Amino acid sequence: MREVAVVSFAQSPTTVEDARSEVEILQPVLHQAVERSGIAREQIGFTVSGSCDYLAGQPFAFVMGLEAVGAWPPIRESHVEMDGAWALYEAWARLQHGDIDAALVYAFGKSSTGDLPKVMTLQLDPYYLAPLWPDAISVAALQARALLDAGAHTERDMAEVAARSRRDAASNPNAQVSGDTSADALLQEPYVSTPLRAHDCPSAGDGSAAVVLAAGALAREVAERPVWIRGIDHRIEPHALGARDLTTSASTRIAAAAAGASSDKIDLAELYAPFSHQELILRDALGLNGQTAINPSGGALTANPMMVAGLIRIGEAASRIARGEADRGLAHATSGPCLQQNLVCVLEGE
Amino acid sequence: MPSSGAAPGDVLTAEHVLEYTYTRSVGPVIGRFFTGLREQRIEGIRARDGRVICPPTEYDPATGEQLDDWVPVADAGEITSWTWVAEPRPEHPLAEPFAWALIRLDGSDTAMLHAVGARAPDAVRTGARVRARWRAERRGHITDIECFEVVE
Amino acid sequence: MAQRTAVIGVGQTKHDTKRDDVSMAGLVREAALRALEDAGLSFADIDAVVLGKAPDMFEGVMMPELYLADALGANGKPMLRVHTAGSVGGSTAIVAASLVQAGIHERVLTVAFEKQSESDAMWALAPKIPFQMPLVAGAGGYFAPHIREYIRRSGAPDHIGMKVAVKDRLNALRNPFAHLHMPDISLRMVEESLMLWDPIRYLESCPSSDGACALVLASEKAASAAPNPPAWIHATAVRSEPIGMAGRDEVDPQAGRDCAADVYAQAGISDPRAQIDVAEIYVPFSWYEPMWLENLGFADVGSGWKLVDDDSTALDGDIPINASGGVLSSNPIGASGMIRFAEAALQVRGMAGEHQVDGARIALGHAYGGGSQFFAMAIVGRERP
Amino acid sequence: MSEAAAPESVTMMDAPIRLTYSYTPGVAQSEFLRALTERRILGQRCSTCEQVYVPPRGMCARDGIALEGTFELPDTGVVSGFCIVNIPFAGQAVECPYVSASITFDGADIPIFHLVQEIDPAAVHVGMRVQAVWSEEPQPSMQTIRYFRPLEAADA
Repeated sequence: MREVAVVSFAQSPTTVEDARSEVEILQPVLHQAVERSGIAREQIGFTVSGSCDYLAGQPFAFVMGLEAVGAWPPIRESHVEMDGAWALYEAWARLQHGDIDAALVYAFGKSSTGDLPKVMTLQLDPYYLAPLWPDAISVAALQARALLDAGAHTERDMAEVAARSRRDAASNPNAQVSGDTSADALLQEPYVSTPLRAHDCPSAGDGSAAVVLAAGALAREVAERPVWIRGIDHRIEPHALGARDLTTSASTRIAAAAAGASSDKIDLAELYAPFSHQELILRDALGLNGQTAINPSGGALTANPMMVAGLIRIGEAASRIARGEADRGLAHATSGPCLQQNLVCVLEGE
Repeated sequence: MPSSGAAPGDVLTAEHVLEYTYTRSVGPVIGRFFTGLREQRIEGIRARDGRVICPPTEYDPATGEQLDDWVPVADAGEITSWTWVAEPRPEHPLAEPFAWALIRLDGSDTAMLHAVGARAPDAVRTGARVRARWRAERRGHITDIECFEVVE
Repeated sequence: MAQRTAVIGVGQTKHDTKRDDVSMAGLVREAALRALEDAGLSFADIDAVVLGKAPDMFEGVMMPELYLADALGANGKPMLRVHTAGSVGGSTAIVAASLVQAGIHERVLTVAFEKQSESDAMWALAPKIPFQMPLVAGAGGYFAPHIREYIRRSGAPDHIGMKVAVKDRLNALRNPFAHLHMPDISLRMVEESLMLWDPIRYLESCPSSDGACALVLASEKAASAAPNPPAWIHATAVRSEPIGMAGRDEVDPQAGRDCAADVYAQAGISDPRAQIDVAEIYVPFSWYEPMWLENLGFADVGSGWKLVDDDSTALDGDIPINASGGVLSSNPIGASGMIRFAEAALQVRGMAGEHQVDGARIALGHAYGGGSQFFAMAIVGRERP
Repeated sequence: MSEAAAPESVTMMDAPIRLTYSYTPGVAQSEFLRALTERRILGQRCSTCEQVYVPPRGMCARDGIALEGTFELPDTGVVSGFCIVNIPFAGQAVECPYVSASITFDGADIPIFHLVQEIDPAAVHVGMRVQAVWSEEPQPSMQTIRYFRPLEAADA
C-alpha cells in the first residue's frame, strides 16, 4: 500500500458545552489542524467527516459542519455516520488512489444535549430490543457481568483501569474527568448499574477533533517526524447481544491481525473503551501485555465525545509518536453496543 | 472560546423534542415470532451451525443465510447475565425497580434480552431460573411478555 | 494508480409506497441478493460491505448498519456507513468503488436504502427546531424558489416541467422495479394536479418510496470471472460546497459544474452530449432535468429546457435522460442516487430490459443532495477504460 | 376446521420514540436572536471575502475562518426567491396558500427564509422590496418577525 502518515492533529477540550454550537466547537479545531500540518488548504485533496444526526436530534447535522471547513472553491468531500476513525479509514483508502496527496479528517458531536444513554438505545435492534428501551449503560453492564462471571477478571480489575485512566488524564488538558485516585477508593462507590459504578462509565461530553493525513514525499516534507499508518482495518460482528460471546471481541482480533498489530512490539495503545471492562476485553483480544502503555491520554473513560473519541485515539497515539515518546503504537476505535464493530490502526514513527 | 462578543450567559437554549411514532412492518420471521407471542407461544429458529436462536433472527448471524427451520422454545429458562435498574424510566416495561437480563430459554442456544421482575438485586443472579409473565392483553409485540420472574 | 474497477452486479427492490411485506433487513436483503445473483456470487465471496442512507430519523434507527450487519452477511468483515444527504446513494457507491480502486478489496457489496413509510418524509427532513421559522415545507418548499429562479432566468415555458413529468412516468412503465406505474399519464393530468409548492405541481414531484439498491464492485481480476458483462468505471467524482455561503448560486451550483468537469476529464469526455449515450440524473422535481442538463454541460446556460422541448431527452432522443423513469418514478431517498448509478451500469451492460437505450456504451450516473450542494457522479462504460 | 377465521399474522408494530434535547443555536446566532427582541438585525462581515452574513454564524462558510463583531442592518430587503406553499404539513405556522421567500436584507449577501404577506401571492416577484413586520411581543426567535410586507406602494 501507499505510505500514508498522520501529519497533524487537533482537538477541542471535552466538556459539556453550554454555549457553542457544534460548528462553533469544530471551526477552531479544523483551523489548528490545517495550520499545524504545514499543508495549504488548496493542497488538501479530500475531506471526510464523522458525526451522527441523533446526537443533536437534527437531520443533516453534518451539513453545518461543512460551514467550518472553508469549502470554496467546492471540495472533494464525504461523510460517514460513524466515529471519525472510520472517516480516517475512508481518507486513507482514498489516498491509495495516488492522485491526491493530502486529506483532512474531522469529527464532531455534542452528545450532552440529549439523554445520551437513552439516545443510544436507538442503535439496538428496532423490533426486539429498542421497544424495551434498555439504555447504553445497562447494555454495557450486561457485558460487564458476563465478563466477571467468566472468571478471568474482577471488579477490582475494572476499578484499576478507571483509577489509572483518571491519574493519566491529570496531564491531559482535554480530558473531562481526572484525579489522583485508587482502585480501593473507587470500589467504595455505589453501583450505577450493577456491576458498573460511575467510574466504569463515560460521561456525556462534547467535542471535536481533526487529523491531516499526507502521503509519501509530502508527509516527509511537511512533518518533522511523520507517523506512518502501517496497517488499518475494521470489522463488524453480528448484532444480537444474546447470540454472541460478549466476553471477547472477535472483530477486534480479526482487525488487529489484518492491520499487522500482532507482528511487532507496541509501545503504546490508545483503546476506545468507553467502559472499564471493555478495556479488559480489548487488551485480551489484542494480546497486549505489560510492555505496552495503555491509554496514556486517560482514554475514553475520562473524555468520551461521541463520534470523536475514536479519532482522538488515533490522534493521541500519533501525537506521542510524533513527539518521540514512542516509536510504534496502536489505536483502536469502536462502534455499536458491546463492542460490535472495531477498528485497529498501527502507527509508527519515521 | 466563543468566537463572538456574547458571553456564554447570553447564549440561548431551548427544549427540542424529537417525537414520532414509527410504523414498522416486521416481515415474515419477526411477524411469525410476534404472532406466537400473541398466542403465548415462543419459537426460535435453527441456524446453519445447529444453534437455536431466540428471539429468531431473519438471517444467520454468522453466514447471512436465510433461516426457516422453526423450533418451539419454552417460556422458561436461565439468566446468563443481568444488571439492576434502580430507577426505571417511564418507557421501561416495569414501573418498579427491576433487572435487565439475558435469558437463555429452554430449547434455545442464545439469549433474549428482557426485564426480570424482582424485589431487590440480591434476588437475581446468573444461572437463576426464570419464567415469562405474560400480559393478559397481547398484541404481537416483544412486550407481550410483561417480564420474566425468578422461579426457584 | 487507482485499480480498474467494474460493476458486476446490480440489484433493486420493487419500490413502493409501503413495502409492508418486509422488515428493514428484508428490504436491503432483497436488493443485495439480486446484486449477488447478477454477479454470480454469495455473501461468502464479499470482502466488505458499504451501506448508505439519508437521515436516520426516517426509520428511527440510529446507525442502522449495526442492526443490518447480519442481513448483509457482514459478520467478520469491514462495514462502512455513508451519509451525504440526498446524494448518499451515489456517494456510497463511490466509497465502495474507492475500496476496490485502492487495491484493498476484490469484491465489495454496497447497498443503499430508505424505508420512508416508517415515518413521514416532511417530518423526518425538517423537524421543528427552536428559534427558527417552521416554513420550509419539505424538500419541495426548499427547491421551489430555485426552480422559479431558473424559469425566470431561462424564460422556459411552463409546459417544460410537465413534459419531463410525463416522459419519466412513461419510461417507468418499462421498468418493473419503478414505484409509479401510471399508464394513463398525460400533460393534462400533470397540469390538473395540485400546485403544491408553486411552481411545483404534485405530479411534477417525486413520490415517497420504500426501496433499496445494491451493487457489487469488483477488481479487474474479479470482473473477469463474472457471468454477466461488467460496467467499467471510467471515472468517479464528488464535490461539496457549503449551504450557507454568501453569494452561492443555488440554481447552477459551482460544485455541480466542478464535479462534472472532473468526471469528464477523467473519462476523456470533452463533449458530453455527443459522447455520453444515456444519463441517469437525480431529478426529484421535473424542472431539475433542464437545470441539471445545463449544470452538467449537456446544454448551454439558459437552453437546457430546449432539449426537453425537442424530445432530445426522450428514450429515443439523442441524449436519453432517466430511461428508468428516474427519481420522479421511484424515490427511496437514500437509495435514489445509487439507483442512478445502477441504471447507468445496466445500460452499458445491455441489461436494462425494456428501457434499454440501443447501443449504449458510455453512461453517466448523477446524484445531488443537501441544498444543491453535494454532488456525486460516475461515468461507466462497456469497454475497459 | 373451525368456522372462525384464524387470527391474522402480525405484520406491523408501532414504535413511539420521544427524545428531548437541550438545543442551543450557538454563540453567534444567540446574539442575533437577542437583538431581534430590540427590533435590530445583526450581520457579520468576513474580513477576507467581504461578504455579509445575516444571521451571523461566527464564521465564513466560504473561507472557513472565524468572524468577530457584528453590525446592524436595516429591516428592509429584497425577495431573492420564493414559492407559494399549498401543502399542509405538521407544525405549519400559517394557513395555505402562503408565500415562503428567501429575503436578502439590504447590505447582506445571504438570504433568510421568511413569509411575505399583505400581498396577493400571485403578485410577489423576485426583486420586490420588503420590510419586516415585527411582533408586539418580542421573543428571541425568527418568529419575532411576523412576516415581511411589500415596501413599494405599487406592490401593496
